[in-house]
Amino acid sequence: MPTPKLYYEERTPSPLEQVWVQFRHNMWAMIALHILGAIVLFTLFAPVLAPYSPNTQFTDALSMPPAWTEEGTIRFLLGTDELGRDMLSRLLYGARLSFGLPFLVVLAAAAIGIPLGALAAMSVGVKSSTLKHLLDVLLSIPSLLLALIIVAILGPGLDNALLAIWLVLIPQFLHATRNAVHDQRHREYVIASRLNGVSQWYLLSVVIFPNTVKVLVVQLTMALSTAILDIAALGFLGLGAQSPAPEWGSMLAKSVEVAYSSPWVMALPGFALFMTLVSVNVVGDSLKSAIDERIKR
Amino acid sequence: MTRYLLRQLSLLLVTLFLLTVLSFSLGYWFPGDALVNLSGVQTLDSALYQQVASSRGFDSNILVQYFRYLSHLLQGDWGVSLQDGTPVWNEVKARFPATMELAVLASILALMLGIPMGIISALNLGRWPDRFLMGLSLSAYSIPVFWLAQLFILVFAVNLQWFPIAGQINPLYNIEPVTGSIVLDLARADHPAKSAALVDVLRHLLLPLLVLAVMPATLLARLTRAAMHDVLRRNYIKSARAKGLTASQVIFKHAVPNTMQSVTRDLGVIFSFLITNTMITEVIFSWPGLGSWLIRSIYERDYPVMQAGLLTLAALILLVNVLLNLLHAWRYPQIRQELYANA
Amino acid sequence: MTSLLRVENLNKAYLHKGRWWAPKRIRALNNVSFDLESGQTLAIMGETGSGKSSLAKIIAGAERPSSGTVYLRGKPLKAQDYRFRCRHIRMVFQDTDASLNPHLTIGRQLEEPLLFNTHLSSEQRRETVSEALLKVGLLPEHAVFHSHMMSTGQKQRACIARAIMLNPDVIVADEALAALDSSIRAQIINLLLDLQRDMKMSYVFVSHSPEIIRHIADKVMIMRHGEIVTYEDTASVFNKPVDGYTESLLQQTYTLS
Amino acid sequence: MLSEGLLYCAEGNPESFNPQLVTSGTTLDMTANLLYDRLIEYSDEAKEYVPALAESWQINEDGTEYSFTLREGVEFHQTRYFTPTRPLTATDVQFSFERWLNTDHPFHLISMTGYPFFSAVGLDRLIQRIEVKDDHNFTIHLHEPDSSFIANLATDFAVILSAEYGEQLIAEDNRVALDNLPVGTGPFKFQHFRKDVSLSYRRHPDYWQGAAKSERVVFRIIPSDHKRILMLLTKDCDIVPYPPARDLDNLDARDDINLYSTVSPNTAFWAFNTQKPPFDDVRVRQALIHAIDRESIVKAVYFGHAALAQSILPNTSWAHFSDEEAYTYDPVAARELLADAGYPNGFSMNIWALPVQRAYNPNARKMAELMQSDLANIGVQVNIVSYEWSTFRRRLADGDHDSVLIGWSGDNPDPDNFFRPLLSCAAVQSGSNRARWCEPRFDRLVMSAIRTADRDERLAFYREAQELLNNQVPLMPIVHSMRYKATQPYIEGMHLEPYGGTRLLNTHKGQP
Repeated sequence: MPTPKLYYEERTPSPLEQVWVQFRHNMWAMIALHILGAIVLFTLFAPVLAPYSPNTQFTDALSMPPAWTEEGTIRFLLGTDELGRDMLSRLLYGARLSFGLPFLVVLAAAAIGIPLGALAAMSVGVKSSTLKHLLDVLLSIPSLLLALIIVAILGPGLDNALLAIWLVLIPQFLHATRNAVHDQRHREYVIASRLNGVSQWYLLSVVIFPNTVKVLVVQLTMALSTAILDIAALGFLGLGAQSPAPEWGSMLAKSVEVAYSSPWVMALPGFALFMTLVSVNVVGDSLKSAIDERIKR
Repeated sequence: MTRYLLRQLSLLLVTLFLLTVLSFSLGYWFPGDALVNLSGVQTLDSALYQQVASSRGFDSNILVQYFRYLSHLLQGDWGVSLQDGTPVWNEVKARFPATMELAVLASILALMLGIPMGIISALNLGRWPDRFLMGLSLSAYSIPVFWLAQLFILVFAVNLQWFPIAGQINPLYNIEPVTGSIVLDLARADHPAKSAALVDVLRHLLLPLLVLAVMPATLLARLTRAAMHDVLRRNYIKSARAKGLTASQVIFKHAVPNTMQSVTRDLGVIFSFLITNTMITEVIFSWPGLGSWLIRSIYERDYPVMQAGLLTLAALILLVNVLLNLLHAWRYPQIRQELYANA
Repeated sequence: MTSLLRVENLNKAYLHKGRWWAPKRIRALNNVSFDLESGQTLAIMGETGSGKSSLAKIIAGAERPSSGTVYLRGKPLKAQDYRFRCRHIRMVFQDTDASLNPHLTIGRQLEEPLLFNTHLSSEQRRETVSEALLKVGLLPEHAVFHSHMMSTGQKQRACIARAIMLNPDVIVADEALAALDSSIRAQIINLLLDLQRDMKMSYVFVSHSPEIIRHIADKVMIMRHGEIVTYEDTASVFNKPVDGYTESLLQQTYTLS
Repeated sequence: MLSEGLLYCAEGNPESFNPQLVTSGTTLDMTANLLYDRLIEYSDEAKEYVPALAESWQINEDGTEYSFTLREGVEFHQTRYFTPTRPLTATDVQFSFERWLNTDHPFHLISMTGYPFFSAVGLDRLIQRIEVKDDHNFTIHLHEPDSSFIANLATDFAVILSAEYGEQLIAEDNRVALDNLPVGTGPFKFQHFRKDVSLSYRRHPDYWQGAAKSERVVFRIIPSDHKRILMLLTKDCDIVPYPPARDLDNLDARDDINLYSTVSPNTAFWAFNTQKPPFDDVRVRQALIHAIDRESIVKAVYFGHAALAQSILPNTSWAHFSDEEAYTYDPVAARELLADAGYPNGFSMNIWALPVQRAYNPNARKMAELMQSDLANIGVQVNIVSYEWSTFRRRLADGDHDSVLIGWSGDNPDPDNFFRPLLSCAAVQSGSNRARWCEPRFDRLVMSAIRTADRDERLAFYREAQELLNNQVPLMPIVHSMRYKATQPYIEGMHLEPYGGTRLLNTHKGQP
């Protein structure tokens, strides 16, 4: 009997594949994933997909309702706002500001926070419980309030809002990573690897890191939904994206004044924001339970 | 317990101290003159400027300045608003109760909605009530509060005309603002149409409270569900069942109290979320609280007001977190032990 | 003549950080010294908290002593020098699940010591891993398995394979058999004895079970409150226990679940 | 209880309770005609100046001495902080005028803002002294004749305060209270004010024209116009001033809402800060103006409820002179002018957009956004700025802006009201000259115009002044619009005046 055959028969999927198998079985998770994929597409290809530029004002078509209503026209599929700008184009471009930028901010924060957190966990340093508790307490201040402080210092604007969210997320990543790594550090398998004489870098990157993935996935999706929500909230409060940027939160703020006469101008950006948040949250949630499920088996 | 209490209190003091350091530093980080940012006094009169500068220690080093700042803070001198020159502390006093009124009532509402939802979910794990409630909670959790508020206003206030959309009460009731919290003001007012006024207050409160309660209620429902699920698998529940207790006895005497234990631990985080949303809700419903005041002050670069708003809200959150820790430790002593051991 | 393993004046104290102002010192080991010859099997017994686990971990390098030195063939071992130590002293843990990394294949975990302590090519490393797996009664294919796909016995075999990768002189096993059911335990014991015969290794066994100790140990060390109560040949310990404490330990019969 | 009061939803906080200190229509609406009276008033029905606190007046032949006789038995407000012991006398008038005229007056310096209207129209330099003859007779002496003097006395700014209250405050060493805790002779007296929430007035029972029909008036402070309209629909507001233009047609069509309108001599304009480069270059200003499509602004912001302006002076004024050339939409010319001025690639600037809604500009932010995209076409990048109203005005007076979208509502029908307060050199000092434009030739023209009472002569001067403006374009006039108020159907006795602030003397709730 040739051994390769046996090898393949007995082969079972890697952890990643198993998570994917688990994930795929969850219908809602798959729907959310597809929506998220669509939003990513919008973000990447907004200029190709959008029929018009987000800021072109069609003065002959102010406050046009969406195409499926009686007064609507196929020229503006989702209608226009009170300045005659195409809603569809604004929403598509808005995905870049309301989803793309928060996504990049989260990545940037993770890129700083995770290594620092790992470093903090691996170094002996100050391990005082007081300091840890202090950090816990300070981190209980909500991210939006911290972002408000930073925007207060830097002044309103989308760039400052992004910077603020970035600064707010870094300690969260740091904290989550530090705790996760710290949690693993004294596990027996880590000691076993240490006794194998491996290097610190190998210990951290190959031995410990894969075991913190679940915590990091949870942290990443939470950070993403926080970033999306906070940037939209800052936009809504007039402290984030400034006009005429088609950022969903600031579009929502503007739409408030015409909510009664042209409700779609309010409904659409809110709905876009809602769908984005739901799909991020559902994907994050399902990913977490898929990982849980894999470990249970 | 005393030791734990002292420990938590010292932690609170240290954190508050850090907060005042931060608040003081903001005076320097904000653009412009630190003295003006901290005191709100803007004058071309150099004698007056000198007077303010020396009272705030600006003729000395930064440490002296900080301690002067702290002593001004403790004496209730929080500077004056750059906008209208009114003392910031007076405004804090009037606005804090209004914010607390919203936050406290919304917390109660959230607890009343979220916990039963979580329990029902956990008892029907995997069946339709669970799936329905969890689906509801996941989507409710993802609705941006500012959108939800607008939708509610559009539906319940404008179209159905059930509720008003702004303010605390119809001002024609002429309730004199004393505390700033309309419920308290009404309670202490000697008013000819008190019950009508109370109804009016409740109508004004309902929409902002609902909007505010949605997010914490859904979070609570999820937490309760997870905790209850965990508790129901424990041995003592099995043994309670084995002892022949009825299902409801098992649930209400054993499962629920133990569920609440782990839920209490996370209330602090939920409260933090709630405060964030309160700020936004206050803006939308023209509620005269700290949040709307803070947000406008950022827009207007009113630095003394910003410092006051941030300091108050952050201190409130810290205080609530510490209080919840204490409550948790007091109600569930074994946790205290655990904390000792791990610390 | 220097003995293979020499332990001199080992002390270990933990700081119990329960209190804020006054951490409590707990002494786990108190001036422990002994020698172990090549090819011998030493069993360490004692009640919970007697310091036997601490001693085992310090010998293996998983913990640092507060003071005192471990010598290998007369050469002092530095606490942080895992590279040198792991070529001579290896450890097998009690909890096979906890000591295997759930995210790495068995092969990669077995490869670790080779990767950092030898200059073998990847081909040679794979070869060595396969040999080790065969030695402990597993198949080379198990190298691509993750730990959750294996039975407890297989996992323990994998742990042993990891311990023998570098042909060590001493293997420290901390309650390595306690979690196994009786039939598997017997298999593992036989495996260990076979390996000892083939590879001329010494064992340091921490165990509760008098039966096993009687079966495999050359010498028995009884510990209490961080100190050595008895250190003698197995036969003499079992035949005439010196005190009541030893006697009570030896009379424990393990009920196996 | 609710039926005796009026809910007036105001668009912003009052900056002060003394109209002498302000020029903002929001504050005037909430204070001038409710808390106070003037010596004389302008009657739109009679189209002439009529007696108010002054029963009668005479002017000497030189036009430099105005002698007034005061009405008797005019009572001041009795409030929790002041109890008057005597009715209005000439000393009160003297006190009220000297407060802003006389720099040594004990109350002159308590105002941080100065007296912008009076200094802008030069009244502080015009009045020589006030001579009290007896309790009810006094004479105002002028340095030189001024044809707009009576018109200025009839404005909302020239209110009469209580000298007795002033004495009490000096005794209490609490002089600032004069402007914060007001005492006047008007139909309503001050009760309490909570910033951002509400301002309550109660009826002044001894009002000389007879007590007001409503027991109480409460102003709710609701800065956003859509919220005010929604609150009108949900019956949380009885009276809503300045309904947004986009809702006018809709409100007019509804049976359950009354919409009132009046011509309001006003102009919305876009003023450049001519003291800041590059706006000191007339070519840049012209370029920016030619880049703006004002027609589409009328459509999108006013929904057609406004007339395109060709001069700063409203088209209803007898001195109006229009020049369509100066403000045409011509992006090509704009780009050429810009290149000419040395900015072929444009530059970036800010537009300050009025944060509150006024009759002349219901939505300055939206207007700014439209202009933002027009200006982007000629390469000018625009950043839109707006602050809360009182901050906005303070910073504007400091000259922090590059350009501002604001406007002016006539306080009286005299054309001078649109020239000196807005564009004279004196108005640069007082802060009401938003363009910070000081042109001696212009000042000479408008000064000559007020020194004569002959209408034809004045017309010639004003025409020349407007030509100068159209040539130098320190500001771009945008529209003249109507003034609207929307009320619940059961509100009776509403009357909108073309000039000045809100009057609520006869307004009350009828049967719903």
